[in-house]
Amino acid sequence: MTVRVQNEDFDLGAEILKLRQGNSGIGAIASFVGLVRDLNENARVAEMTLEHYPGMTEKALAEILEQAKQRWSIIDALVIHRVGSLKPADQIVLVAVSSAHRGAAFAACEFIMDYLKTRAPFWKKEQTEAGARWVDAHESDETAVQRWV
Amino acid sequence: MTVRVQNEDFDLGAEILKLRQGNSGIGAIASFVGLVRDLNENARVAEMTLEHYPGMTEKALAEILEQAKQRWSIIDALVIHRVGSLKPADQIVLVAVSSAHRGAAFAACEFIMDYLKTRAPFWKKEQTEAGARWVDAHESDETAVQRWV
Amino acid sequence: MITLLYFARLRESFGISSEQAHPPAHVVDVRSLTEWLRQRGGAWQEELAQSRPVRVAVNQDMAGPDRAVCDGDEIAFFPPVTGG
Amino acid sequence: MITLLYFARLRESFGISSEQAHPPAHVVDVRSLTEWLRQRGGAWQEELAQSRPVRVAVNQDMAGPDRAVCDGDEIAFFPPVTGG
Repeated sequence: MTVRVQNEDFDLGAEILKLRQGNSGIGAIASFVGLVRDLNENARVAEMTLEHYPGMTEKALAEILEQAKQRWSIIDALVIHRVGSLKPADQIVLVAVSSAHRGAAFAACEFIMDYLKTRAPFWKKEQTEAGARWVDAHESDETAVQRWV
Repeated sequence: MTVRVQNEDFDLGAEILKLRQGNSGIGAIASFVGLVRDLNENARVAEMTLEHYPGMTEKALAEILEQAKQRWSIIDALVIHRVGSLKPADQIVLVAVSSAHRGAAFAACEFIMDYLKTRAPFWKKEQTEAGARWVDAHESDETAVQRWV
Repeated sequence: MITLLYFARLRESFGISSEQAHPPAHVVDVRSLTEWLRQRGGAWQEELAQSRPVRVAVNQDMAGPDRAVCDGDEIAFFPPVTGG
Repeated sequence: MITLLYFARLRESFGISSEQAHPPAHVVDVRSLTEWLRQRGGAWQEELAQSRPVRVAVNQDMAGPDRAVCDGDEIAFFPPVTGG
């Protein structure tokens, strides 16, 4: 189980290859990549800054992976989340889960994203034509996480 | 929307990059990779042969992607499925879906896999220590697909 | 004349992957076609037994027993699929 | 002495990202700490108003208003998270 919070971009193919390597009991890998959209709530986004709480972020993400491991029969899981300055179409986050069968991989991957969205201390600030603004939390993200409770 | 049935391996990173390119309205990419497991139903698998029904397979996969597009607000979708001779840890299938928001990408990706498993004409034959055997269809795959009906 | 295709275990059991067939006039749908093939006996009788979960596609669409079979059709017989 | 951390909009509104504070003896939990900070007025009163959805972590764990606050703790205030 791996958690990384970093400024640098990540290479999806290389990360998934590392996750697969050395375990031919893996039958399924579900992954998710989140990207910066150029349009959010009807405003053009020129740039985005991601702030986090160093220490707590890594701890929160590790706990989310641990919960996923307890709930589903998964083999390994990975979260990489970027911080700092990002542009539209840049990668923000990667979540990947390996397991023997696809059901566990899909469920755990979606679970991790839902928890990350509502429990991991990251904050987005957007630069739009109308100036800079902190992104508001979405009610829909809280609704999404409630289905796992 | 892209469907490919091929002998050659695929490059997950390159395929997802192609799916992302030129559309910065994409906020989410969910993907799934299926791999050959070295152990299936308590027998060591040395090799696997995947047979398909040329023509019908591509048609069935295109129809599954079309259904996904009608059910969820997705931007694009991709299925690559390999045929021929495969070894443990080899990649079998890639399903990837891009969308603005993660819910649609996750749901459509899992939907496509569930339908592919029960509706697309592929058949697996395994070489084990005990000889060759055709893999039996799983009841659990039929159960999985029923939840989308 | 119709084209018959066989896949996977059925292809191996029958020893052929395709054939051109001229069924008699009473073969009008998937049910009667299957029954006609079953009467060949041996592997045909065994693999196409009603207890076996054989799937049929007519012109590359999954088809039930009532699906009509017409001259020129491509009809495939195969076990439940196991891809992915 | 406790360490206070502020993130995102709170960090900007308060103009500081961290401070060492010596709250009075009646500050025993997250609720009384928040109330004490609110009494600074201005941005503090505004951002920590009860109507605002402020989140608090004590020693890097999410904490409710009843969570005890002890000497040496690291206590962070921030808006609902928006990562991913």
